[in-house]
Amino acid sequence: MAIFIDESTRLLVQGITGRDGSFHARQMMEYGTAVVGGVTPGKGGQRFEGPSGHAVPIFDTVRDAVAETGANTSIIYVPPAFAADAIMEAADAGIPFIVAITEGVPVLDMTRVYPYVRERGARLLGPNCPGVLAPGKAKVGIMPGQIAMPGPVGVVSRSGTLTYEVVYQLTRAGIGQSTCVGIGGDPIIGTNFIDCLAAFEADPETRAIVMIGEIGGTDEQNAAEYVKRHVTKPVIGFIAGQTAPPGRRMGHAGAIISGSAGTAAEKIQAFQDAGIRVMERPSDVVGLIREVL
Amino acid sequence: MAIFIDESTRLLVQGITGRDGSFHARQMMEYGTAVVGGVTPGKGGQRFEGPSGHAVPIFDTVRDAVAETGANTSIIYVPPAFAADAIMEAADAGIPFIVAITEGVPVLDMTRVYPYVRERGARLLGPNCPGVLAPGKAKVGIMPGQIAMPGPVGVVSRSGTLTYEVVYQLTRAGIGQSTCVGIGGDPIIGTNFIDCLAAFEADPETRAIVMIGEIGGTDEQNAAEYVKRHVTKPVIGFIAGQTAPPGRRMGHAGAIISGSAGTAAEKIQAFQDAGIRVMERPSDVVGLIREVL
Amino acid sequence: MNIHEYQAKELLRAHGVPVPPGEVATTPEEAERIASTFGGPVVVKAQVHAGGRGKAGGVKLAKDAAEAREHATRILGMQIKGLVVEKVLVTPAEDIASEAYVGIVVDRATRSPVFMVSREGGIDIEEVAATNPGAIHRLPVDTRYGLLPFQAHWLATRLYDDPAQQRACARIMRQLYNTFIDSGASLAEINPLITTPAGEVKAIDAKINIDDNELFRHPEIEALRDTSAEPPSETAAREAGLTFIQLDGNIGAVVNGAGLAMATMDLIKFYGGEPANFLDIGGSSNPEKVVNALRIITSDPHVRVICFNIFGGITRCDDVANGIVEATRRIQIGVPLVIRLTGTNEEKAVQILAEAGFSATTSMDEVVQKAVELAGAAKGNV
Amino acid sequence: MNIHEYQAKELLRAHGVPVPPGEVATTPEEAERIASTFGGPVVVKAQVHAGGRGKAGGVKLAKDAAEAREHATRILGMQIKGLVVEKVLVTPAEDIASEAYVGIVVDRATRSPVFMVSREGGIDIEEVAATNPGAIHRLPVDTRYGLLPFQAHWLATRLYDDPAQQRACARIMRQLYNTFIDSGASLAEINPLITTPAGEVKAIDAKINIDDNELFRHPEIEALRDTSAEPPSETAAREAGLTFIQLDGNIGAVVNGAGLAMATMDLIKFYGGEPANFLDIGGSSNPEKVVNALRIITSDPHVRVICFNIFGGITRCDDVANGIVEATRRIQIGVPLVIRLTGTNEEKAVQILAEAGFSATTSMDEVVQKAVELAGAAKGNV
Repeated sequence: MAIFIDESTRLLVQGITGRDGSFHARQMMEYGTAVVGGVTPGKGGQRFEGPSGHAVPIFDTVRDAVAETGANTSIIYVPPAFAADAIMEAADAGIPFIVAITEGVPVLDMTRVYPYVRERGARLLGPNCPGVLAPGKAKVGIMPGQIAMPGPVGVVSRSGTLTYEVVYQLTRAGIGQSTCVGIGGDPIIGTNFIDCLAAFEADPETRAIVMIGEIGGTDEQNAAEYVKRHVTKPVIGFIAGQTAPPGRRMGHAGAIISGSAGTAAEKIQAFQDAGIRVMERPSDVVGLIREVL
Repeated sequence: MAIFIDESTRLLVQGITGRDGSFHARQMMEYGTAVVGGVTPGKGGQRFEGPSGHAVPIFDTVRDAVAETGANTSIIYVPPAFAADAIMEAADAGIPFIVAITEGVPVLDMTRVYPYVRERGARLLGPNCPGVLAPGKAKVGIMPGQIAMPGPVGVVSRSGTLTYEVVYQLTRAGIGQSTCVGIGGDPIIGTNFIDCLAAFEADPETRAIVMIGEIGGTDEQNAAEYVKRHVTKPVIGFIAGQTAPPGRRMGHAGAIISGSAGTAAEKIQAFQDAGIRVMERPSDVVGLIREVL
Repeated sequence: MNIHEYQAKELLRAHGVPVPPGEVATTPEEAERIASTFGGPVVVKAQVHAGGRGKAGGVKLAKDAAEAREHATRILGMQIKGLVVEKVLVTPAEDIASEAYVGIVVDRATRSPVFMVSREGGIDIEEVAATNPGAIHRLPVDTRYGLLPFQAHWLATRLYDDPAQQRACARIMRQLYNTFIDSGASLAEINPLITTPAGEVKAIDAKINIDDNELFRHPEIEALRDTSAEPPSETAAREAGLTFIQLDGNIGAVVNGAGLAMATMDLIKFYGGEPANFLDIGGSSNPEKVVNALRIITSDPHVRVICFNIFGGITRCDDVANGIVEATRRIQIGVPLVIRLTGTNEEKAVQILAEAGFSATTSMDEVVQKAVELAGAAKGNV
Repeated sequence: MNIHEYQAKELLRAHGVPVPPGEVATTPEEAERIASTFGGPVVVKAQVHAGGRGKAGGVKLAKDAAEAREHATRILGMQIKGLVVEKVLVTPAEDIASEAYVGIVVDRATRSPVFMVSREGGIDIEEVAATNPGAIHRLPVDTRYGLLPFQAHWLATRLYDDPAQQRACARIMRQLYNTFIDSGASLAEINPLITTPAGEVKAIDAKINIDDNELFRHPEIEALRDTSAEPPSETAAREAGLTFIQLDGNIGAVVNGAGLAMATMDLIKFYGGEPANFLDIGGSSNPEKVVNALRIITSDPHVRVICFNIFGGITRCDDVANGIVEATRRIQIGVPLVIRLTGTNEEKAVQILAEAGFSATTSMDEVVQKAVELAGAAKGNV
C-alpha cells in the first residue's frame, strides 16, 4: 500500500502536449505509471507518443477522457493562467485525486478552486508541488524516480528539491519509502501536512514519518498538534529557513516570516513539544530514522 | 412533537421594525411563540414592544443577536432586495432553521443563497412562503393561528391561502394537525416536498400527510416517487391549476406549464401511481383523511 | 416579463454576441427603406410575444426592398395567437451551413441556470426533446463560480468539431451566460445559432424572458416593456399590483393567493362552469385593489357573474368588503356578485357587506356552485 | 510586489474609498509647491517599501509650505531600513477624532482573504495583536460570494457606534475588498481609517502588496513597480527569472529550489559560516540562469566563496555545469567556487566540470563545510 496513489492509479495528464507535460508524461510512463490519456483542448482525437512505442489518446475535455479511459487521477501541467480552470475541470469530471504541478497560480484563484474541489469530494495536491511518488508502484509528479526505493518511511514536505535531498539520504542508507509527498509551498494548497499525516497513520506499510516544513504560516504547528493527538507512528521533522530574515519571501509564496509569526524557532519548538524528533541537518534523517525503526 | 419548530423554538425576527415584520412578530408572540429578539441594522440597542407589555431587544446584526439570545430559528420579513443577504446572515450566524417570508426575491439571488445555506448546515424554508405552524406549540410565519388545532395530520403545501383552506376544512371537521408547512411557490426554494415528507415520516405525532401541489416543475412527481419508496404513512394529495392554460405564469413564479411539462394531469397521475389518494376539491380532504386515520 | 426578439438581440449584441444587424419598422415604407440600406435579400420578422411566428406566416424572406415592403404590409396588423403585430424586424438574410440550439433556463431541480445545447437547431427544442432527447446536452451552472472556461469549451465541443468554431462558440456561451445574468433573465435562447459557409458562428434568432423580481435592479430593461404587446386588461392589472390572466369563460373570480385562485378556477370547472380569468389580489390587500380588480373584470363583456373567494390571513376580510362596497359606488358592475369570506376580521366584513345589501358565505364550494348556477341562468337569458 | 503608499491610495481612490488628496514630490521645491496649492498644514511622507517610516523620521507634519520644503529636504535621500527615500507624498493634514485599523490578508488556515479590523488604529496591528488581541475582529471572506453586505455591516459595527459612520464604513469595507480583489493583492491595509471631528470616515494611510502571480493579469499594476525602491541586485535577479535575497554574510549560494536554498543557508550557519544571499535558480534552469546568478553574486564585494548546491530533478545537472563553465568564460568570478551536484545527468555534469578544471561532490554537508572553510581562510587573508 501507499497513500493517494498505487498500482491501481489510472492517470490523465492535462496539458500533455505542452513542454513540461509531454516530458513528464514520458517520465511517468517510464517509471511504470499507468498513464491512460491526455487532455489538450483542440487536439482531441490525436495520440500522444510515449516511450517505447506506447501511445495514449488525447481528448478535448476531461469529461470525455474519463468516460473513455476510466481515469481516477489527473496531473496538471497547464500554464498558471489556466491551471485553476484545469483543476476545476478535473474535479467536475469526477476525478477523485488531482495533482497540480503548475507554479505561479494566483492565490485568489485558489480561494475559489479549493471549495470547488472539496464540494465535489475530490482531493487536490498542490499547486506548485512536485507531486507524489510511491516507490516501485507509481509516480505522479516530477520527483526523480531513481532516488527513491520502496520501504517503510512516509515522507511529506512543503519543498521540492529538499524532499529529494532527504529521500536521497534515506535511499543511500538503504532505508526505503512508502510514499513521498510534496504538498507545495504556496499559501493555499489542497492537501496539507495533517491530511498526509492522517493518511500515513492509516497506511499499514508506513512505519515512520518524515515531515519537512519551512518558515511561514502555522501549518507545521497545527501538524505538530495533530501528531500529538492522533499519530502513533514515530515522526521525524525538519524546518528549513532557520536563518531567514523576517518579512522576506524565501522563494515559496508561503515561506515568509510575518512579524514574529511563522519563524523556524517556533515551529521547531512545536515539533519538540509534540514529541517529534527534529533534524538539525537534512543528513540527520538517517540516524534519527534508524533510532525509531 | 412537530417538524422544524416546537416549544423549544427561540425565534429571531429579521426586519422586526418593518410594517410586516412588526405586525407578524406581535401575532407570533400572541400565539405563544418565544420571540427572543429582532434585527434591524442601525436600531441595535432599542427594544421592540410586543403585545401585553412584553418587549424584546433589537440588534444590529444576527451574530450579535444569536450571541445574546441563543436564538435557534429566524424569520425574515425584509424587502426583496435585501432578503438574500438576510438569509445568508442568519445562516452565517449559525441559525439552523430559517424561514423567509419575503415575496419577490430574484431567482438568481436564490441560486447563490441555497448553496450558502446548505454549506452551513442550515435549513431554509421559502422564500415567498407562509411559514410553518405547529398548532398549540409555535407559529413561525403568517398563517392565521386560529384556523388550526393540534392533531395527527401533517400538511405541506406550495400555496398559502389554499393551505389555510385545507387546514380550515380539517379543523372544522375536528381533525387536528401536527404541523402545517408552506414551502412556497418560487422556482428555487430551500425546503421542498421531499424534505417535509421525510420529516413527517420521522415525526411520531404525524399519522397522515396532506400534500398540496400545483402546476409547474416536477417537484410533485419527485415527491410521489419518494412517497412510493420511503413513506409508510398515508398521503392525501391535491393539485391546483387543472384548468390553467399553458405558458402563463399563474401568480407563483413557479406555477407555469412549459409546453407539455408540469401539467396538473401528469402530477395527479404520478400521485395515483404512488398510491396517494387525490382530492378533487379542497373540501374532499376531510372524507379522505377520515378513511385513512 | 417578455421582451421582443429585436430587444433580446440588442442585449446579446451589447455583450459581444455576433448578431447580424437589423432594424425595426412599424410601417411597410420603413421596412422597405431599411431593406434597401442592407442591399441584398432580407428577412421580415413579426415582433410579438408568441411562439410559432414562422408557422403563422409572421416570418418571410424577401429578395429585395420592394418585396420586403410587400411582406411588411401583410405581417403588420396580422394577429398571431391573439396578439396584433405592431412591429417587424428587418434583417439581412444569412447563408446557413448549420443550425444549432442554445438555451439557458433556471432549473428547479438543480436550483441553478442550466444550459441546453443541441446540434438540432432552428426547430422548437421541445420537439427535439420529444423526438431525439439524446441530441440535447445539459449543463447546470453554479452561479457562484459563473460559467467556467472549461464548461463553455465543453458546450462548444458538443456543438462543433472544428477547433476554430469551438473557440468562437465557447466565447458566445460565455457572452450568452453574461447576458442572462446581467439582465436578470429566467430564460435566454439563441435558436438557431448558425454557422455560415465561411465558417462564422452567429446568432440568428433570440428570445429572452426576464424574471419580474429582477426588474427593480434593471430599469433599462423594465423600459423595454411593450404594453402594446399584451392585453390591456393585463397591463392594467399589473399596474394595479394584481396578477391577472384572461381566460375564455364567463365567471369572473377575485381571489387572494395564487394557489387558492387556481383551486377556485378548478372548482368552477368542477361544478360545470367556465372561469373568465385568473385573478390574485395578493397578500396585503387594500380596498383600492378590490376596486381595480372589479374594474378589470367588468371590462370583459363575457363575464356573467363575479365570484369572490377570500381567505383572510394577511389579507383582512373587512378590507375586501370595503373594496366591494366602494366599487359598487364607483363603477357599474352590471352582473351579480357572489361572495365567500372567511378568516381575519370575517365578522366585520359580513357586517359591512350586510349594511350594503350583500350576503356572504364561508364555504368555497357553496359560493362556486352559486356562481356556476347564476352564470348558467344568465346564459339562458341571453 | 510592493507598491508605494501613494500608489495604494490611488487604487483605493479609483474604487471610491474616501482618501484625502496628495501629490508626490522628488525635490524639496516640488514639495513646497504642492504644499502651497493645498494651503494649510500638510504631512510630508517618505515613500519607501519599509515599515516604521514614522519612527525613522520619514513622516513629518509641516505647518506651511516653507516647512514642507524643509522636511522634504531632510527626508529625501534619507535611508530607511537600508532603502534610500527618492519620493515624498505631500498631503493635507487632517483633524482626527478617532483612528481605526482595517486590513485584508490571505489566510492559509481558512484558505481565504481575512479582514482584520480594530478600533485601535494608527499603530502596528502586530502591536495590538500582542497587547490586546481581543481588540482585533477577524472575518474570513468566501471569494465565491465576495464580501456580503451583512459582513461589511458587521465589520462596520465592530468599529463604529454611530449608524451614519457604520454605513460609511461598510461602504469603505466593500470598496477596500474590491480593490483587494481587482488588483490581485495579497495584503491591503488602511491604517489609520480615521473619523474627523465632523464625523467623516477617511483613509489616511494605506499599504497594498500584490501577489506576483497575479501580475500577468494586471499590466497597469506591474507598471507601478518602482525598481529604484529595491536593491539593484534583486531587480536584476527578478529580470533574470531568479529569486534572490541579499543577506549580510560572505558565502554566496546558488541552489535550485526554495526549500533546499533555505536549508543550504541554514547549513552554512550550522557549520559556522554566514550566507551572503538566498538564491533559487528555480526549476527548469538553463545555463544562462547560472551565468546571471553568478553575475549577481559576484557583484557583492563581501562574497568570499560561492557554493553551488544542485539537486537535479527537472533541473538538469549538465545545464548547471555548462552555466558555470560559460560564466567563468564571460565574467571575472574572483572567488573560489565549490560545487555539489547530484541527480539528473550528474555524470555528464561532473565530466563537463572536470574538463573545465572544476571538481564536484555529491554531498551537501561536504560542500557547505568546504565553503565555510574557504570563507574563513579568505577572511583570515583580508
